[in-house]
Amino acid sequence: MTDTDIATTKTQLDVEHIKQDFPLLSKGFHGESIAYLDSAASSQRPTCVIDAMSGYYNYSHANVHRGVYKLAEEADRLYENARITTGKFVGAPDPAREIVFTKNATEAINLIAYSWGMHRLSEGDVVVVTEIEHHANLVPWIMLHKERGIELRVIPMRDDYLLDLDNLEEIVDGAKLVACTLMSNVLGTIPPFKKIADAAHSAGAIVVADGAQLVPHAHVDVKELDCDFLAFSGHKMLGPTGIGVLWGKAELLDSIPPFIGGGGMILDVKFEGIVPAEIPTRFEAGTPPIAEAVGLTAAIEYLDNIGMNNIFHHDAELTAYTIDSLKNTFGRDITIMGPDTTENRGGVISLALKDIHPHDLAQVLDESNVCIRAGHHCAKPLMRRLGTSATARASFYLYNDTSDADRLIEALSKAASIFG
Amino acid sequence: MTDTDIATTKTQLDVEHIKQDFPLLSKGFHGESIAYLDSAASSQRPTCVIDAMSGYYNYSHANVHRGVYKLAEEADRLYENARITTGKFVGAPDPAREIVFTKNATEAINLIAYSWGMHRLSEGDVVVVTEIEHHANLVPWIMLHKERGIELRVIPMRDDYLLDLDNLEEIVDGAKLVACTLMSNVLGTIPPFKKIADAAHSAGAIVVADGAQLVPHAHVDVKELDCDFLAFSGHKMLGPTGIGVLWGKAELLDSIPPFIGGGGMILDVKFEGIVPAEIPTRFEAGTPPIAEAVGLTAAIEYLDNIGMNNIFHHDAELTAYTIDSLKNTFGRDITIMGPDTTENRGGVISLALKDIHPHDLAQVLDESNVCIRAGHHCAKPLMRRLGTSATARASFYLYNDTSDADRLIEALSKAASIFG
Amino acid sequence: MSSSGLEDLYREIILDHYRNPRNRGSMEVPPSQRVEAYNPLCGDEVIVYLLEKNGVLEDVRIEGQGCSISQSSASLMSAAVKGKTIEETRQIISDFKKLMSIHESKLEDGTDDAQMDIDMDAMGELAALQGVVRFPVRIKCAILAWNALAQGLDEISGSSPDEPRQVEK
Amino acid sequence: MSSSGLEDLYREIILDHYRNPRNRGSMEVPPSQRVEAYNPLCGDEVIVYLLEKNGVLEDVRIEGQGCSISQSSASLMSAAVKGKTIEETRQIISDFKKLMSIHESKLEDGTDDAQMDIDMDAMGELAALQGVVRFPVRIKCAILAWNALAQGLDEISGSSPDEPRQVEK
Ligand SMILES: Cc1ncc(COP(=O)(O)O)c(C=O)c1O
Ligand SMILES: Cc1ncc(COP(=O)(O)O)c(C=O)c1O
Ligand code: FES
Ligand code: FES
Repeated sequence: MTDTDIATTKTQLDVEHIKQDFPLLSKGFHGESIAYLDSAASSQRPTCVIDAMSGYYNYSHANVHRGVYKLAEEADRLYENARITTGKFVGAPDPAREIVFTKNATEAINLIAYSWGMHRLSEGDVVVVTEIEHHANLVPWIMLHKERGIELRVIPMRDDYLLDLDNLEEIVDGAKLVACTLMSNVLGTIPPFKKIADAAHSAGAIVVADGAQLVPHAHVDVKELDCDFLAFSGHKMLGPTGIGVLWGKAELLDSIPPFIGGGGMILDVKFEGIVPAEIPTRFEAGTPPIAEAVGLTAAIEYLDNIGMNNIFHHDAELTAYTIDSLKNTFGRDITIMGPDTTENRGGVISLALKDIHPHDLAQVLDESNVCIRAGHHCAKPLMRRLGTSATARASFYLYNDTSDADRLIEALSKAASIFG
Repeated sequence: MTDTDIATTKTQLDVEHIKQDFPLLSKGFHGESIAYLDSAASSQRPTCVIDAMSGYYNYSHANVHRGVYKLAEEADRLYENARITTGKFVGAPDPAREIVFTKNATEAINLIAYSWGMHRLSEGDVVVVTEIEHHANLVPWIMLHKERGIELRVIPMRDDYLLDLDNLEEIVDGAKLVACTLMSNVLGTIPPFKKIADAAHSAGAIVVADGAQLVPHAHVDVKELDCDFLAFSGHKMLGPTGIGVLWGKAELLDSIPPFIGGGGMILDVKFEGIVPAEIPTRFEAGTPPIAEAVGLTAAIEYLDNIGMNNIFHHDAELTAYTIDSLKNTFGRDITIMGPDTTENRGGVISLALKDIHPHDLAQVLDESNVCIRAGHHCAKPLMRRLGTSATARASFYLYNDTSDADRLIEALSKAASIFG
Repeated sequence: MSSSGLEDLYREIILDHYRNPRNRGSMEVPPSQRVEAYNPLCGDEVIVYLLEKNGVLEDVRIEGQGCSISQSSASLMSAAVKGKTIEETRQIISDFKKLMSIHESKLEDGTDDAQMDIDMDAMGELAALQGVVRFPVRIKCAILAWNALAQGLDEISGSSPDEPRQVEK
Repeated sequence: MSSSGLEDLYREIILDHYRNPRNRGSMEVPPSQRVEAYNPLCGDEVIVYLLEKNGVLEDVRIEGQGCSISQSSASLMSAAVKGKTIEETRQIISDFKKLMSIHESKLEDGTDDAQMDIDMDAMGELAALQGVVRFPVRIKCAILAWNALAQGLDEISGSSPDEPRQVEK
């Protein structure tokens, strides 16, 4: 998103009202009200998303691709419509051709690593990642390091939890691919992606954006980011599990071979060889996540209706409020691992309270029905950089408000007293 | 399944009653009653499956893997329980370790081709397939042919639509892997899998069973089949889209590297290399299809409740009835591409009526709300063998009865008169 | 349109052209031009032969096999363009594609900007194919031969093709 | 069990052993045996030192870091087995694992065949860890040090290990 976008919209979310759309949040878990602060792992979903999928399963399901009967045509139409909706949501210039549905963001990045990487990279070629990446945007490249002998370079993190771009040009020099998250799932850090993309492009590299965390929370436009590939997941943005998205520039997608092979992705099959289909079909072997695409469409419509800029602003305000309260309440006992501003960060707060182990913290918080995540958050290299093996992490979304933050702080106080 | 199993159970299905569980079938498509004869492409699903998923999304969803709070524990428990249920359904000796959830059957087979094939096969190694395979069980091996230079051998089909096993031992001689469908999605043919597996094992090959068609329709037991890998899909067995299953022998799974890389499948990540996790986690990178696993559990419970042997028997009876009626009605004008018995075949009927093009047939049938599929059914090499580019295919499941078959025949008569 | 989509699709004219295809056969190459169009979705194929002289399509022949829609559309096409100038033929192709895209454009945008100015009367028998737009999967069938024709014209004019050679998605 | 699972988990004995771990430290190797247990799920680690003489564990020391459950369990373990014979120690390990497996077995089979014969009195302070079974993800924490101990005994006996070295799934 651009700064002007954020500045121009400040419509307050009606969280009270929004919570009503989420049964777990309005009716509780086994009847007990919960503060769900783990949306960075997976969001909840509104009734309209669930209803869209149920309705699809009940009255519109058939397999897609070329069914002649009306029911199959309907399923086809809904599935292709999901592609268009998803593409437009991230500003894809050619949504019908540039959106590939995968099972999650992880598969989307693996698709790039296999289809592009395995065929375009050879020994000694350079791939650049950052120190704050999620394993989804690391392991595929590390596997290429092993399989193809590529060299992996790392953009380091500074002590203020922002990326250290002082040597950016040096690092990307000669690189073939630069992969960077749009937002850290541990720190909340939002790197200056456009700047990195510019440097990468100048160096002749293509650029992969891991949008798993930012796409659900902000207005993201692939043209403004100037990325070549963008990956994200349905389940973190009010959509179903079982669906992820890869956006890729049409020319780029068109230039690479398939990844997974099977039905639907070929024009012809002989025992001697295959003729792959056009994009995006080439990358969608087998029966795709049809109901999931229908659910994702409903989720995007719900998000669009509320407004991505409003959601981003809401997260930022709630994060600022929470960080303030945490500092006021716990003073020097609390450490927040993430940028101190709200400008370069999203609504993810990793924290340490005294020397209480994150798992103990999360356990005590659960007793107060405050749901946070403890662990390495699939970011082992970052944990090493932070000098720890785990953090406790609270994360916000459009259905959270200050009452959730207050419950977090109250429950943390309880933990402090138990382990005090 | 074994012959004795089939012989011992003959409980008639109460289709009238079963249809009530499927809104599309009891209430119709836009209010019009339909004869859904395309379950080989994808089945419908009963209300209990949809409710299980909605219930999960509403009140039990969190990301799995190590969440400390109760909600995440619940999601974890449901997901691992799905693994056990699915494993037991196909007789897995060690369900907790041997079941890998994928996005569909196609990905399951690709997992074998990438993780096992790319690392175990080199130039000149032999992989055997059959002439009646679906692209899902062909393309991954043909891609290995291209990438690794392996040799592909083919078990041919006889003119009676059964496999020609006369030269079986010769064909599998020296092979490293034999991949065979448990049931053809075009012909209905059920090959003598155990016989092929025995020959393959004697030759020192491992054996892959494509169960996408048979697992939904019969009692399948991996021990009785004596296969090393088995792949199938949720959406063809009353379950959701977005989930597939790979069963593999524990020792075998344990001996191969990961396929897709990301969160959840590693023990440790350094920029220099990764330490993969134990099985089955090693093969499940990223957020898995959690709600889909919950839906699949409900589907399996529904199927188990009705009884797989009863379903198989039901399909067989309905198929026999339909083939008889087709022959009586259309005489020499109809060609049925599939075995003439009901012993070696399931409830899939590919047919040609006069020289009416399959797409025209399907189109005319749709006007009577009879849903069949026209096309190559992702089996191009088989189409070549059959000397055609497409067939019209009707397929049955537990919610079909003779009234659906009768509607099929009536609609075919109409087509015959239009194009007569 | 009539309430029964099917009767709209399989109009008498279409069935007639399917049963008795016009201009069936081949021509010597050269002087004629031979162009194939393959529908990867179903494996069907139409082959078009064009004999151009002084800017006029003196003869058109059709070979190949496929469904009633693709075969009748090819036959109708051959009758419509035989004897026409290259210019006129391009106009007919353009009008026909407009006719077929009404539904597709609706599909993608949700908008109904399909009030296109097609002179339906001028289309003659070709108008019989209008019912196809209600059956999105079959549009590809109807367009098959026309893609071959368009490509053939490009080859005749020696220009680089301005139409994709395969059926659009 | 008490209605509050949390109080059941963080019993006073456990918090005491967490805050004031017993037998903390290392020993020279040899004569002592050093065994590590690593919990890949959280990155925590327990290191156990065993000094055996004439079939008796004369001394036990614990190093490493982790959550309150893993650290207190290690401390409780060291107190429970120090001075015990190898045989007695094996019995204690076996009883403790039974205690921890009650929930896991329920989880997998849905059956409640967990009426295992564990002499809870004989377990002494170790019984305080019983509350852990209500928190499946934390069982791995409680078992961590015990896996190291079991491995150490195997190494002392020179037998091949009969326990997996890493935390079971
Ligand atoms: C025999 C066979 N194998 C594999 C598949 C692929 O299944 P899926 O599309 O769910 O991956 C199918 C589905 O059409 C099939 O019929
Ligand atoms: C930054 C980031 N990238 C990628 C992923 C992977 O997403 P998924 O598990 O849906 O594949 C996540 C999810 O945790 C993430 O936070
Ligand atoms: S179905 Fe092949 S051209 Fe119509
Ligand atoms: S959380 Fe690591 S051992 Fe308990």
